Amino acid sequence: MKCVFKNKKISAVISVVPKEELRFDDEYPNYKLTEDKARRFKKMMSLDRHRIAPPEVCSSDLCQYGVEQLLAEGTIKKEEIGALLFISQTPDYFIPPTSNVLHGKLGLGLDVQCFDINQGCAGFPLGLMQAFMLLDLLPAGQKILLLNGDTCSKQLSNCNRISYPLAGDAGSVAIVERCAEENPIYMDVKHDGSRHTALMVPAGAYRMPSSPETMKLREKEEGVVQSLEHIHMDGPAVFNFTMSDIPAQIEDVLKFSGNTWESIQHYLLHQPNPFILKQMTEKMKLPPEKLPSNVVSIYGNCSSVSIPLNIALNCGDILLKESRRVLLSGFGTGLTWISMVMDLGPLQVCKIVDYQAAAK
Amino acid sequence: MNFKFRGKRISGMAVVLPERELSFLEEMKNFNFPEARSLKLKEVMGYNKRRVVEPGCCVSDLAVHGLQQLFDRGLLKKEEIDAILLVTQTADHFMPSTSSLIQGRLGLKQDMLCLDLNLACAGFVIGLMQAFMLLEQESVKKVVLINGDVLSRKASPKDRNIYPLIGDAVSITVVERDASNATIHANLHMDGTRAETLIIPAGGMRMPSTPETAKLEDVGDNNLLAKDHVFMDGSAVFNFVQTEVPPMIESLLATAGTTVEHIDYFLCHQPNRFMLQKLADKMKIPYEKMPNNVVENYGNTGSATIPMVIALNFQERVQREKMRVCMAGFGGGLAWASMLMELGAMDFNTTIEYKQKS
Amino acid sequence: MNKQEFYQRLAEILDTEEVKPEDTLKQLDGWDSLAVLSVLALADSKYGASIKADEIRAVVTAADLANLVESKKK
Amino acid sequence: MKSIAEILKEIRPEFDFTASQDFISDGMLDSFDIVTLVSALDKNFGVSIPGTEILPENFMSIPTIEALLVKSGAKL
Repeated sequence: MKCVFKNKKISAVISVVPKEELRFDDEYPNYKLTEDKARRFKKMMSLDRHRIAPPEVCSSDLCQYGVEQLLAEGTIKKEEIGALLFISQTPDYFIPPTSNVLHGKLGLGLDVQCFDINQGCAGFPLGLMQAFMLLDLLPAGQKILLLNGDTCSKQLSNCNRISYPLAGDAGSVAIVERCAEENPIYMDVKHDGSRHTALMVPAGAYRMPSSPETMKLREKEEGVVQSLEHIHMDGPAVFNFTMSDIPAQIEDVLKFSGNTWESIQHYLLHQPNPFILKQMTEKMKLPPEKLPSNVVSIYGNCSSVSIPLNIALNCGDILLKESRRVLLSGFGTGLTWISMVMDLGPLQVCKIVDYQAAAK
Repeated sequence: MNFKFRGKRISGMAVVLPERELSFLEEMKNFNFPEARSLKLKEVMGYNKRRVVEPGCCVSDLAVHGLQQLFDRGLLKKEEIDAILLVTQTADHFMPSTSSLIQGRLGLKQDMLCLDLNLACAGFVIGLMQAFMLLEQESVKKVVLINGDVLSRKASPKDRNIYPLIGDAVSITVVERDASNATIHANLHMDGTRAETLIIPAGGMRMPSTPETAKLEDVGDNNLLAKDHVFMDGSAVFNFVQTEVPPMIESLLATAGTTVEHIDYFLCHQPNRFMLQKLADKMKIPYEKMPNNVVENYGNTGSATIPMVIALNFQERVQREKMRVCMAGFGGGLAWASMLMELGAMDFNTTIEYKQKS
Repeated sequence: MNKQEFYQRLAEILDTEEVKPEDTLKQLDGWDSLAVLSVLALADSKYGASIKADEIRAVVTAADLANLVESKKK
Repeated sequence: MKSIAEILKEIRPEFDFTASQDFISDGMLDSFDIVTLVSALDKNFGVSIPGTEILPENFMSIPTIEALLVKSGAKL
């Protein structure tokens, strides 16, 4: 589904990561890997370190911290907030929506709209789409807080030698607002639920409620330990999806937006792992410096927060000063894939901060 | 916050009901509740019959069945659907989104939007607003809004405050552009400081489900609930509705420059008969203009109640002619929203039964 | 397709000296889901072959795999 | 027209409402009973007790119920 939005912009992006950094070199004994295999895996995935939230910290806490930072720094005032969007697959509760809980904790006004949207790795572009649409309904001057957050580590066993070292927890807050410049933004959204088994959490909600049985850990293959409440990934299916559907969509959006492969300055993609990103870069014949693939090695695969992290990590300094033509692409569970072309920046804030638990 | 929309219409509606019906009076016997008191509650609150799913049945099952029926009967075409909006608090999975599952099971096109929104009893009005927003996009011509929950599955059978009241259902609403440029007015409010008024404490990331969260605890009045069950502070909800809803509707009417007399019907969320009659009294709306009979037939079915009021009371009429209605949803979040629009003449309005294959 | 070269590349992925056509993949120490991913990437980038998840799961020997890649080669 | 005491007796015949100063904390009226009571009072006294007044503290004793009825326009 193609969309065009005008007179909208992102004015700030802040990402929040748990403070504690785990290093693969320290962790690999947990996975019962031989040194040889660990070395091979580390090389293949460029593994180094990642951030995992403590058990009591939820994705909403990371997002809340981000909003509080933006409020404290004066980037946005409470009374300017017209809506709060929370995009996640790791909500605090089934009921109530986490956006409402955050609305209460942040002390926002009764006119502020809250939305909880269930989306994974495509959640940043999807959240932007929702924000752009909502902006047309809001009075002039009102801005939208787009919160993306996931703590996928809570849906993985820390003995899963393949998924756990690649996982990361993070939250982000983007401020989305209207602007005088036309600044057209082009977007394409696609879904294919017939391939949903490629990436899913089988149990824990209503299809298969949590029970002692669904919590039981099983070994899928050597060193890949998981329960039915954990994220299940069909690696080959995800690989094929990523290598075929995403490049095709990117090419399509380039055409739709009147751009060429060359006219885009940065390809800021979701960051599942460096291995597949390098394959995609090759496939699309892009120079590696135009398509960063370094987020996972530093923060892990942070679901929908990987694009905000990518933006800050690789273009933060530039985007604080000037505008860049970028392509954003998020893809994953659903299956869902969303790509968009926009001129991003100059941003008021573009950074990654460590989460500090509030004093009790 | 006030909103205005133009050139949008509801072109069709379907309500999907699970076949299984339970009787309030029978159920209250299991609570050792005196029959005389049950009979009074039946009279005052309207508690009588409700529909619930069989174990294991999900929102997607009801939705897929309903949509398939609409395809089979030629009321809706697969390839026309540009977006599926699913408003639910009882999703199939944490991942993927249930709207994607529905798309996949029905073999809908890839080139569309699937969106899961977690909203409670204000979810029909907010879902319509979302559909209207999407229809502003040139590529979107037809949006299918699905509202529904299978919340009976999270009600403690030992909690007489909730268990005998909850119904399960799904509604399907087709929303599209309309040549008439009539204005639709809406307003919406949220108060997250009262988010815990309606809550399932465990099962999300804040308190993951464990054998411990499945244990029943006494919460007073001999009601036993586990942390995995839905808890409702009934008095707080009642007071919230009585305090916030009348001013919201009055403000909506004022914004639209109209009055109670000029509205054909007030179609409200259906928690129980008593609450709705108190609202009607407060706003001086005659009871016959504010139907309250969904609970006695189906139970409180969350965000699907407004489509159910329409199907139950105006199924024929809404296909034949236009009605000027004020809709109002209110509940968990807390969230309360209202909308003033013309309903009808719809291309279809139908009620579908869902028989679960065992 | 040069099969010998393919087996050599497969050996590199599996971190072993040599892979023989008759070798059963599941019995090779390095044959895990990461190796499968590497093979898919190899097939895609070096041979232009797009292999489906089900197809690679059905493969038994190294020779089967080589044949599969060859049959999917553009 | 029935008295408040008579209506209370009809709702929970097992209790002696004259012996209690606080029907709520003495466990004589739960939330279900309060709605049943309001409905009966409305009919009996020809008023509609406003929804916003349906708070436990207004149903603690016969005097508080009387006060509520007067506030709602009833002539006692």
